[in-house]
Amino acid sequence: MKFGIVVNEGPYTHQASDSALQFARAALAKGHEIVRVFFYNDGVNNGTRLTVPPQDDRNLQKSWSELAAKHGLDLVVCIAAAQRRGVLDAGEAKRHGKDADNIAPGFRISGLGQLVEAAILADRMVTFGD
Amino acid sequence: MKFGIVVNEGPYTHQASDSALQFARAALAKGHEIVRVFFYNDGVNNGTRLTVPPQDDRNLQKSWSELAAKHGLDLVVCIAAAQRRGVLDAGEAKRHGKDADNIAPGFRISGLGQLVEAAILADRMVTFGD
Amino acid sequence: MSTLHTVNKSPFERAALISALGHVRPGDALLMIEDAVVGARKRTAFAAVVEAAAKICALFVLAPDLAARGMAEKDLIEGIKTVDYGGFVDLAAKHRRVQSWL
Amino acid sequence: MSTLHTVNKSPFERAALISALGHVRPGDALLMIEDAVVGARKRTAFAAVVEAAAKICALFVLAPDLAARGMAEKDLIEGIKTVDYGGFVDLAAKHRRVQSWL
Amino acid sequence: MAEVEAPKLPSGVRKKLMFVNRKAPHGTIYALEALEVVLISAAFEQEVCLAFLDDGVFQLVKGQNTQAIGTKNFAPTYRALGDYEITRLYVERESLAERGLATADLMPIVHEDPDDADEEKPSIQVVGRAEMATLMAEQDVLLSF
Amino acid sequence: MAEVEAPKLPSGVRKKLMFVNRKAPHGTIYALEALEVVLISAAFEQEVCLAFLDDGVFQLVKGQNTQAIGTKNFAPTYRALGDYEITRLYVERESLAERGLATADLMPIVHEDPDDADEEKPSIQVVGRAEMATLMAEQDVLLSF
Repeated sequence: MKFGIVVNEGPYTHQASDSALQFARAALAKGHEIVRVFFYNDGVNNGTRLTVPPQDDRNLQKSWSELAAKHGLDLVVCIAAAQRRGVLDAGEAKRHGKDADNIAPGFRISGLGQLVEAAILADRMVTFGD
Repeated sequence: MKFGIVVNEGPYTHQASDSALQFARAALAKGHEIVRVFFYNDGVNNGTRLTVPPQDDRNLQKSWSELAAKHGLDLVVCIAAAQRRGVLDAGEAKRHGKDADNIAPGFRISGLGQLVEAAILADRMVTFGD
Repeated sequence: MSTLHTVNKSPFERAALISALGHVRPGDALLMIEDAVVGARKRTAFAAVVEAAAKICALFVLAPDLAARGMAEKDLIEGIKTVDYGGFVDLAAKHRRVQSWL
Repeated sequence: MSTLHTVNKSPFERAALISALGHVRPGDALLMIEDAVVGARKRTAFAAVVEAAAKICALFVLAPDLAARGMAEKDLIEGIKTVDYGGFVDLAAKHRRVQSWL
Repeated sequence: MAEVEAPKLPSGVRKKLMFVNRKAPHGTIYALEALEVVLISAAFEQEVCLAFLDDGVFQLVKGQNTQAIGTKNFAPTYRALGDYEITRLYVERESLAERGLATADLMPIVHEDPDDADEEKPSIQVVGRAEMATLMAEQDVLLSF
Repeated sequence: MAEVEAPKLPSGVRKKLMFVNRKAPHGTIYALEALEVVLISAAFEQEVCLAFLDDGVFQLVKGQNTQAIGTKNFAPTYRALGDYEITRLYVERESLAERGLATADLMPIVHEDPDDADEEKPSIQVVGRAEMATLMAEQDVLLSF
């Protein structure tokens, strides 16, 4: 079965990203396909490579990046939500005259149409948020 | 009178940062002193200079930076909360082997002791959050 | 040695306003800001609780947040006063401490 | 064509669980995750509402979240079943759609 | 409000999508962001409708003016939904009543009905809780905000 | 848990600080972060106490095990508060009752009383709602989480 996942909150403050990650792992372990993970609202904050969580805590950005690499997941960060919150790739940084970018490996920035498309392509959409 | 302000949420998702900013402006307009604005939890996300809000919307990071410059405000970003969420200054980025930093002008990164100190120095503490 | 209580969430969605009203004391003030301003409406499921609290302490709503939700003074439970951000600052200064019911 | 409802907030803090229970239909399932697992406790102020809903649709709690809150099966309202993350996936696959009561 | 991208989907796929709005506007961004997706979804030629229940009903209250809080007022956009052929806005009666609201407190939102000589029809339909549950159970996808 | 910084304050300032805990643990980070500030505050030699009301009472429930959700289990830290001379944890009786909890469901938290030959005393005091309101009204600063 094809799953689409929406993550509406950033890492650590809410459990949403943790729950979404566990759900994604369990779905893949059962042989399901994940057509896309769409990071929306504060969810875009999962996609910055500048995070330095404490040594004794989990690293959510790294966990998402690793899961994406292992299973070829499509991790999409909403472009408008990301711009508002300061999550940029090199192209976006250049376009907006910013001196740095921070997108994490395995994440890509794209439009809201990707969310609607996922809702159409997936058999089930599951949303994690506040 | 001396006010201390705590901001627990990032920009745009919750109104907390907007409300805190309006409160700070009103307090300064009435001749009060603001001993410190402490950005805690997701509040640290107010302090990244990489944000690019839409042209027809407000720019919260810039508003805080400008208010700080005009009134000599002390904008402190909690170091542990900032590390978890990927808000770093040049020194922090270097220390943790990151290839970029993103702290905004007028914000400084420091420890939680600054929050306790503000609570002791201020006549009133006001917290804005979710 | 009174307290200013602030609440920023709708009572229909969160328990904060009702909890705050359960902890106010005579002489205190309670200010509804952000989404909490809808708790000041007349004829809601919580109006009776808010009206009862208005007899114990002073209730305020933040006018800018009221306007954003399409509300006006005529929509408010009797006795609730409006303040602007300056009035919020005055309330915080007047009372000994602020409790933010987040 | 049934629905899996998920709720992630405590009913003592947010209205989501009660609202979800007001919209379930026979054949649906409702899964409490994250902070919502406390809504599955026996003898709470909401236990009667949850018990009544258990007669309409199947109620589940996520076991990992239950353990995190120091709860065990003995604490649960009768009839509520526990699932792990794999069981969550199975529930989502089994029902035609998922409604997340955020 | 947002740019529309060209859909890249197998042709003929037509799903029933419902956007479920349960949060008050302005205190959080969810109402605004839901509206952004709704507008984008119009380009995908699906069967789109919106549900407003719980605090979501406050999104449709008339006379919203955000000038003094300094945020964007997106309320007028609901009135433009008809231009995007989004014509079904279901509002839960019990949610209105609990909040002291009547239909007259909501913005008038209309659309032109192409099946009836483009006559203006109301887009808001007030439905009871049980009917709302039935409507939700008829959808292929529920997107929650 | 966190580094302690040397306070830079005028000597002799001694305020009554109460940390007000109203949120359930694990679903959000606020309980953990409140605890971090509490530990730091110990270095400032103020009169610190903690209040647990509403869903905050769940923070003290015994037997919490976060292994399967993959997050940090900070619950044991409450039991170490006595070592930081934080000895007053007020828990609201009505909040417990509404949640089906009894005192026996909470972690045993104790401290050594220096005024009584270092005898172990319980740190948790269950108080009624009116008494909680009175305690709050006695503080110089309330920090809300």
